[in-house]
Amino acid sequence: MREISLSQAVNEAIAEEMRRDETVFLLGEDVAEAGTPFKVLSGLVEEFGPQRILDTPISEPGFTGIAVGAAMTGLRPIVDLMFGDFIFLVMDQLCNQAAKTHYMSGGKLTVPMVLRTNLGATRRSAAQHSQSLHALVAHIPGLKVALPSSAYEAKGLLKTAVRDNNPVVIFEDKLMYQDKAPVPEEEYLIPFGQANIVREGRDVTLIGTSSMVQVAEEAADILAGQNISAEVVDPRTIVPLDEATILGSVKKTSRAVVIDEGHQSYGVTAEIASRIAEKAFYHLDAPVQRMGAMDVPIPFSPALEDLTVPTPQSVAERAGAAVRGELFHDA
Amino acid sequence: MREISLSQAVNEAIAEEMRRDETVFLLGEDVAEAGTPFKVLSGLVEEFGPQRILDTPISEPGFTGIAVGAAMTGLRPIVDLMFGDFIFLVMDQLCNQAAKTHYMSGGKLTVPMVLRTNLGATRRSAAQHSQSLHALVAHIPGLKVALPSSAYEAKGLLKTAVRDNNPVVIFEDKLMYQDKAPVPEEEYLIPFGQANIVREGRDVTLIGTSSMVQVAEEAADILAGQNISAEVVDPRTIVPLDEATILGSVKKTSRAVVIDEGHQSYGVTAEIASRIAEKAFYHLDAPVQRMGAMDVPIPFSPALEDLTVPTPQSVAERAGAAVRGELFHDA
Amino acid sequence: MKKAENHNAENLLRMYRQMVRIRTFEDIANELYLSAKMPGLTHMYSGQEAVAVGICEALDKTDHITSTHRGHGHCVAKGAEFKEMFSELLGKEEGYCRGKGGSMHIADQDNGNLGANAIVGGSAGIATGAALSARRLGRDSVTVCFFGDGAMGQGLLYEVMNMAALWKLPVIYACENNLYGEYTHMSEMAAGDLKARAEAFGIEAFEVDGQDVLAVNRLAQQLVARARNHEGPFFVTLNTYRYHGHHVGDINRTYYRSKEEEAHWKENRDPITNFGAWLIAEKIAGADDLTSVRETIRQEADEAVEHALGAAYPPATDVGEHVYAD
Amino acid sequence: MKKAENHNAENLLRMYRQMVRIRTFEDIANELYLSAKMPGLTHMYSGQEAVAVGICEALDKTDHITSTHRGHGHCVAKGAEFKEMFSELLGKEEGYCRGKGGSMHIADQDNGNLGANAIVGGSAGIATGAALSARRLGRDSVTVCFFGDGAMGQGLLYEVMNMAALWKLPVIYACENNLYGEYTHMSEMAAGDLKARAEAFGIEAFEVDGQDVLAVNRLAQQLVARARNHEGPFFVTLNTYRYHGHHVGDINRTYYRSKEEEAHWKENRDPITNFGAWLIAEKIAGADDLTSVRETIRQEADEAVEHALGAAYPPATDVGEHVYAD
Ligand SMILES: Cc1ncc(C[n+]2csc(CCOP(=O)(O)OP(=O)(O)O)c2C)c(N)n1
Ligand SMILES: Cc1ncc(C[n+]2csc(CCOP(=O)(O)OP(=O)(O)O)c2C)c(N)n1
Ligand SMILES: [Mg+2]
Ligand SMILES: [Mg+2]
Repeated sequence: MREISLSQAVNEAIAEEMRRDETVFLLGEDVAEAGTPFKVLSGLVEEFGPQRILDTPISEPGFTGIAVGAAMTGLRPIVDLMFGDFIFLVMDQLCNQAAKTHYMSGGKLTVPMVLRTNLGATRRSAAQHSQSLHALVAHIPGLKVALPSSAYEAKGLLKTAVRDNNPVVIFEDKLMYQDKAPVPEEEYLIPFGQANIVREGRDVTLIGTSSMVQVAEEAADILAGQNISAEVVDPRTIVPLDEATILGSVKKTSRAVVIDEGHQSYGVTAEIASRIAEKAFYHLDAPVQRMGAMDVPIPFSPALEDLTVPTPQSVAERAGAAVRGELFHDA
Repeated sequence: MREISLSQAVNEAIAEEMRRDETVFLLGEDVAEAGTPFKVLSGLVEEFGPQRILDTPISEPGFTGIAVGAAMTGLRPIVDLMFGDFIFLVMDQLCNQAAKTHYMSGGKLTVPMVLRTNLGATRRSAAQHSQSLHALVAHIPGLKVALPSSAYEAKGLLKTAVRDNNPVVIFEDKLMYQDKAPVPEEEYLIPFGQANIVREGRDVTLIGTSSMVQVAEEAADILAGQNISAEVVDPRTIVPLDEATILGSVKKTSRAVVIDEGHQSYGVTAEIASRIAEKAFYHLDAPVQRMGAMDVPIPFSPALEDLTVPTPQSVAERAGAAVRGELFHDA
Repeated sequence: MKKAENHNAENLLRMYRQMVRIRTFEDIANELYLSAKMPGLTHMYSGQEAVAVGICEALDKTDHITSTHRGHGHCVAKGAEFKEMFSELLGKEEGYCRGKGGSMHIADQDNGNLGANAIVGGSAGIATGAALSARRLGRDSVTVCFFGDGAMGQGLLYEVMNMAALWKLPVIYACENNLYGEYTHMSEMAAGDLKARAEAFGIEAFEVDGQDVLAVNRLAQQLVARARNHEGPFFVTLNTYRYHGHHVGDINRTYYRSKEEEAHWKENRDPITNFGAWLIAEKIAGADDLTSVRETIRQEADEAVEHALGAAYPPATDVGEHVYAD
Repeated sequence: MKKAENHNAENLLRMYRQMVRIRTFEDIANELYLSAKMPGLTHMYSGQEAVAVGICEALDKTDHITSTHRGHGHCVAKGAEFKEMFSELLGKEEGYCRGKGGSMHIADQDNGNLGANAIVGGSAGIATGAALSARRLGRDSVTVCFFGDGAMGQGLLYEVMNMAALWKLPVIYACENNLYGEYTHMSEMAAGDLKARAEAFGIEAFEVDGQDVLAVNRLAQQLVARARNHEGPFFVTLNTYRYHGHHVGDINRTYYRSKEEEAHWKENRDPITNFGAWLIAEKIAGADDLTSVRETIRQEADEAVEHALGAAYPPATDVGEHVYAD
């Protein structure tokens, strides 16, 4: 199969959906001629014109609000939010307006919009351009949240997002834009709420999201060298969350490590770990391990930044300890 | 001891801190003559004047940003955010600016500010005036988060918040403003990161935050009638979180229910439950139970709204089931 | 008062009727609150009727509006029915939003009302987005964004006005300046000049007496026609006054505005009284006709509220419905 | 070019030196990037030096500034040293922020620089708050808020300008209009008139040639004095140009601006060349003096960057420090 980059995959997904449906359009900063600073959208304005690939002023709350209104009245906007860190600016429009409109109107109004943004540290971009803030929107009912972990996933999940009749927030890993993966030429969609068992294993389940799926896979390689067989599960969407697949895996392996690049406290690992601990309680041979980013603003210095996120080594170590029964806590 | 309302307790805390320290001031909408829609601040402008009890336009991002700058340059602002739901509007100033400034500057700049706001449903205020959004800010390193559960707690925690050299977000339960509790005349502070064992018990630990402490206490009464002895723990601050007291209690009782008025998914109950499940793993006789608000926008209709939050009955039921060993899950 | 060229007895009387319908709705809503029959609080539109009616009478059903926390007037003026409105205010299943929205989120999509909003200024983006849809989908519809003087404090408004101006969108920003945001006079909240703020973004701006339904409607007709003709966006300040407190529970108001001021507006500037007098003077209607209009409406409203009071709450299963659309 | 009354050889030469220091710093930062010695990206201030220097030379050390993602120029102009600045850009412990902030968050509190900001427009509130502190604490200091034309898109700015105007705060909003926000011309991003936007909030607004350090400094001196005298706030548009790409990696720029345009600004409008020529023409300095200023500064800068390259990274324990202040 041909291999394309995550960036190309996103580009193809948008182009295909825009060809299929006249009402789909995209708006954001420097999305047209510039094709975004990450060059993800290059070429789209040439095909679809500046009315459908719409450059905006630097007004995140404003253009997100405009997308909400457009979505309520017949269009299907894709909002391009240049950095995930800017989601703080659009929280009111996203969480008070977009997320609640369908419910508040008793099902009369719908807001079929996608907010595309990114996550991921270690790009030396410092505290306001490196955050992984998906836990925040996952907490708000009415929003769906997708976390693609490869070019293949990015294309399939984004196409599904565009067709969903709800506001969907999709976080791409900005460090993976150039990473290639096999992506079929034929059209495909990836349904929401269906986790992917990336790799089967017996001894421990590594649940990784987005950027951390790769980390989990590399950790599984390390573990394999220690005769430990790790299963890797990618939830793909954290809202809706495919609890059944996760629990099924953990009930089989009896051990779990949850890995996510958002801050650990009050983050995604807490939700997944606590569901496992509750609903696979009688199957667990070791406490569920949570590995998120450190609870610190992301430092600029490379010497510090690299310490803040889980690595294949640190994941393999923690998973190995779980399997070897070394995770005792104080009495 | 005299009894005063939570509203009066907050008012006293602010007045005392403003008398003690000239640099403390308060700003927000309708805080001066009107004393806020909840009348929490009545009388303060008369004592401290309109320069220190500062009415603002309806510009939440703007006046929060102004508070950040004032805090960086010698003042100690208390921001009054009329409804907790409006926190979405100030997330950038709070989370990208206030929370990160001390770290990003390598410790040179500090932001000693307090953002006072509220939480709590069942006031028939519908989806944009009923949210309990404390989990969102708890996820952001650099912020501290306090959740007073009574007039006594509100006064002591707010006074501590004003003296803290970091941005602190304090959520008052808007349904408790008129609730009275014994509050000493003498000055007192409640340190952050020290949970309160509200009631001792043997069989199950009920960890409740804010509004849910009362619910937990009433549940404990119900349970007492069934000969079940429940311990009630109030964490008081969720950042910093007093893990030791919580774990100590659960290790004693072997069972825990975590109750919080924020949405359940990706919320506060997940963090506390997963820490217990991990760090008291070998002591648990039943899976830790999480009880948050339903994952739905808060509906207006009283017939629906009351269904969305935990009640003494539902908590007692769940805790009872845990004690009686009825919490089995599917194999 | 001065009528427009296309004003005839029929549409003049319809404006009168619509203003009376709003006032009547609010009077009853206030009674519901005072008799503890309504859950929560609500914000009365009484006094501002000429704004909503003057503008909405210039719109087609397919045109959109966005509304505010003080939204009953806009909702009635855009064509809503009493029964569904009262049911919504009471949290009943028959309400426009199945009781899930309540007063602050009432929406009536069939008549083009995209909803009230409990975030001050929160609908500015939505209105502008609706105008973008019209432009992109080749519809000739126009969107009116209603908001109060207090909403001029929200930065979002300036962001979207800038985009509306850049993209020449068919949206009219209608600022109802009723002098107060909650308990504070607008002079303490707004520096400079409201109209100039829009003009600085290249938006043509107007000011009109919001108590004169004919003046409002004349201007609205012009601007709607021009917006349909791709000459928008526009901004209008409508000077008006709210009779009640900020919400139904705001009873003692003397610390922020005088009884004399209130009396002046009610006695001299009432949009319904003055328009009624004009209709009579111009011999478009007799005093009896107008009395009968008012009585008929009151009767309709009484029947509607009676029905709503007796109507069913949504079933418990509804609580988990409509979080997500299919 | 025209000097102010209080301009003398000393302060004129200091302005020249400060502009050269900025240019030299940026040249080296660019070289560090191109030779892959710098982590991440950075935004060059080259071309805009007269703005930062003209304004900061009118300020005292105790006055505050807030800065932007394109912040090296403001930082140097407000008094920072090369060694600590290069160390910060390289993520070293000796940096102004112990390497934790980097280029986009460099702050120098001792000289009154409250920090660069990676959120466009994100420091508008901070600057206004610093001005509020000055007023409340009875200090006579002034705050200058630097931001770009692109930041005029952020609603926050209008919210805080309104409050600054209502409360008469000693803050100067300095809009550096370099014609572009990233890869888009400001005419596509801003409707209406920038200056009028401030005026609509009751703020006195000015426009000045941002390539003429004397003109900038003359105006800044006036406004700073007036702001100290409680006559603020003020707004200034400074017309200027950035020579490099949006950031160091933005090499191919012809799709958004022409080589001719770039050449025009560099050849005819360079603030350092033109001011140097004026100093010579006015016999305030000889050509040799200026050459020697430039060489000395380059040498200082080379030494500083050498030091910074060899300096230590913060220890691993630092990662968990400074999340909270004691
Ligand atoms: C973002 C936000 N801030 C504050 C409030 C609380 N609030 C509700 S109405 C109101 C006053 C609004 O004034 P205005 O826009 O003039 O409308 P009016 O009430 O006069 O119709 C305020 C402050 C809110 N609902 N939303
Ligand atoms: C809120 C926000 N939106 C977008 C960006 C990405 N961004 C960084 S600089 C920039 C352009 C800023 O233009 P301008 O304010 O004119 O400053 P200049 O770069 O010209 O100095 C953009 C869009 C950002 N950092 N913050
Ligand atoms: Mg008003
Ligand atoms: Mg610019």
